[in-house]
Amino acid sequence: MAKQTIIPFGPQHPVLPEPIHLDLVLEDEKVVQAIPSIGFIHRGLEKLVEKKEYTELMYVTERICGICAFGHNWGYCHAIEILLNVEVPERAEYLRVMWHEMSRVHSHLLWLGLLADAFGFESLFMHCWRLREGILDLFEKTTGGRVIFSVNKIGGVHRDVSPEMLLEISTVIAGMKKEYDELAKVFIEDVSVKNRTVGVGKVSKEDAAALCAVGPTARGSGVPFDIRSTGHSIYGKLGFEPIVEEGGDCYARALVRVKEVYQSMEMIQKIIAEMPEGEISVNVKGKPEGEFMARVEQPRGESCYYVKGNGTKNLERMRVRTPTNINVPFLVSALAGCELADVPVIVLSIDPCISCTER
Amino acid sequence: MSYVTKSPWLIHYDGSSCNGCDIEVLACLTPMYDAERFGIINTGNPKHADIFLVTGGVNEQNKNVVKQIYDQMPEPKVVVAVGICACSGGIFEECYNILGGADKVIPVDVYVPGCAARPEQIIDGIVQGLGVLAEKRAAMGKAPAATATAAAKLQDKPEEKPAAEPEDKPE
Amino acid sequence: MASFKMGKMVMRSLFGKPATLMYPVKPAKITEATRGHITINVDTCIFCGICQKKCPTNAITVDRKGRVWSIERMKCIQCNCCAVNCPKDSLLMETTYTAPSAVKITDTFQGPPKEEKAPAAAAAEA
Amino acid sequence: MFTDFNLKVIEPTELVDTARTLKAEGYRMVQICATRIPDAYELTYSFDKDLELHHYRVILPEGKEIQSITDSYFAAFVYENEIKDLFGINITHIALDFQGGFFVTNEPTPWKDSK
Repeated sequence: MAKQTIIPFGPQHPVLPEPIHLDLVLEDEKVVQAIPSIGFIHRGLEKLVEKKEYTELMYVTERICGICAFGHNWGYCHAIEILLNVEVPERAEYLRVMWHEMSRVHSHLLWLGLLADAFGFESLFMHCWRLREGILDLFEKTTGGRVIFSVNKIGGVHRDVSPEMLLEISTVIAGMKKEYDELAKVFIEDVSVKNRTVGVGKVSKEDAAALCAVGPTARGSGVPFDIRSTGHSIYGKLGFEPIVEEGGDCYARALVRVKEVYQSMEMIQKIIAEMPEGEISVNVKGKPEGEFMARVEQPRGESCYYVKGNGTKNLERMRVRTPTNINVPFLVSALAGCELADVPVIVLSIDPCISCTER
Repeated sequence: MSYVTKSPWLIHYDGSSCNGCDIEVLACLTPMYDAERFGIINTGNPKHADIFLVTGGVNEQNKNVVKQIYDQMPEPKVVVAVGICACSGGIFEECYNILGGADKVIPVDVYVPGCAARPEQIIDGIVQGLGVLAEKRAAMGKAPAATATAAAKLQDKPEEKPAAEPEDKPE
Repeated sequence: MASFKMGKMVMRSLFGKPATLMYPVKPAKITEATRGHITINVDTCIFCGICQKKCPTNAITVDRKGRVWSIERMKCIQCNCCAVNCPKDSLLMETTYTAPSAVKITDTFQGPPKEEKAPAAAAAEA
Repeated sequence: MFTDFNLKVIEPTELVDTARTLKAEGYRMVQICATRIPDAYELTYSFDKDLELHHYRVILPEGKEIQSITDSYFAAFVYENEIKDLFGINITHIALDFQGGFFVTNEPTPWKDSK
């Protein structure tokens, strides 16, 4: 048996802007075991329920994560709306799904860029991020913020989007799709991308299911798990089908995300075409009582929002289970047996969002 | 040392932020905002860096990491706190695990507000930080034999223990 | 032909206009909806203190007696919560952002004395 | 759209067997949530099959310990370590036990005294 060495990875590492620490147990160049340790950005925001009213908590939930801010906010609102028996107007639902899918496009482009950066494809990284700015501009024009939107409220949304703006979104997304075609081709076909990703960090379908993986991480291993296929909100009307790849390696996970960008772009076009007229919010009165768990498919996978109210304006418990939280065991299993040089790519391939994980 | 003005390198550490400011810091370095045209490079090594960008508040686990990175940077150095969380703790101020802004652990020279801080604001903040850097350097030049501690005194900054920590990286 | 996957993109970048926004030379990109900083119209403000109570970060302080409204700029997260809850619509989200600074800024606004127009103005606005 | 909360309260001793049965039936573990209630803790284990959620609740009196479900669901170690660190509940036989070092907080077990 070769001598074992332990190499620490993180918390401050060039490949990942976020702090996660992994102790990699190596035999020669092979990783035998990876032990994660987290908690570097643990804030304990779930405990803020004691200090903030359930309406103020909205602003806390969207700051769980700056990349999937909209989804977090939506999930929380949805849970509270169920407790308060609020029917959200249809137009608000359409707007929410539109912003949510736009978040997905921006998040996946961001991730594709980071992946390219992880294996040293600098120009591809720059192109992905340049394209992503187009979405951020649309966000700023419609909600007022680039990454944190503060546009949801319990019972609907704060801002309406004018027909002219919808037309602009549609044109920008159509233009973006043309440019994205070229980028997608590079990710799918380029030799240097394939060399670094095909066969790396392979996890079988059975393992992925046993490890309870979610999101593109699970779908890359052939597990067709997607909360959107329950048809919640308006996804039923949009005819949603999850995208599944069978490979189970980093390449398959990248492929799922590449294709999901197309899917989201199509969905946005459909939403804009079908957007109904009407109110964007209803007045909400009352104090939440009872418990409910809402689920939303974030760009990184399923996330759960458990709320428990006791009839006062402060909730008794609010819990968020984020996608990366449950993908950490998947990561540990994918890292076992890989080469040391592949570690950054594998870590990135689950699209880790540490600030979500630790809250 | 004068060439440093033309090409200040920065190191970025994510405290307990929500990622919003982090991606905006990265967005600064990508084509649309392209801070690299000012010679700014995002380096991973504190020993090469002149400017320390902190995003997010400081908590129990990362306060030593922040301190270590700060101590390892050569004088003169500037700390820019990006985002409301790094300035004051922001919305997470009341959380049990947050100590507060970055200024609870290290002296902060420039505060960049915004939630999340816009790339334009970050560029403004870095440019202001460059001014502070030049001042600090001038102060060091006046006292040629000045050590790191003496320079810190000239700036009326709380004295940092310069080499108390071992020199290894926190990685 | 693996090496030409990005050929078109490279050529376009080579001959096209740069994507960079040239920020300090050209002014910052701002839209009508941008949330920059909060301002107050102290003339219509009734110093009720709802904004202080609702502010998620406790950035706002309202002094009822002295009729002073102040905001700590380095605490405000531009969530627009105060403006949404303001009963008199005195608070407004401006599109320009707060500039970075070396000290933590607090902006203070002194309202007009109460006696001047309290009953008449309140009736007119209601 | 699912608007109900399928809850089933079970005894702490039944937990490991329940998890094993659910695993055999092909359920996916979604999350474990702990809530502080007076003199006890409420542990909610959520499982998912065909996109439908099923919750199993254990009321654990203060000072009692509970066995881990990591032998059926390895992924549970994330939550169990978290609950151990934040609530101070002693969960035994965790497959990957961090011995209270998963989350380092300013004060140990901050949720323990919340009620």
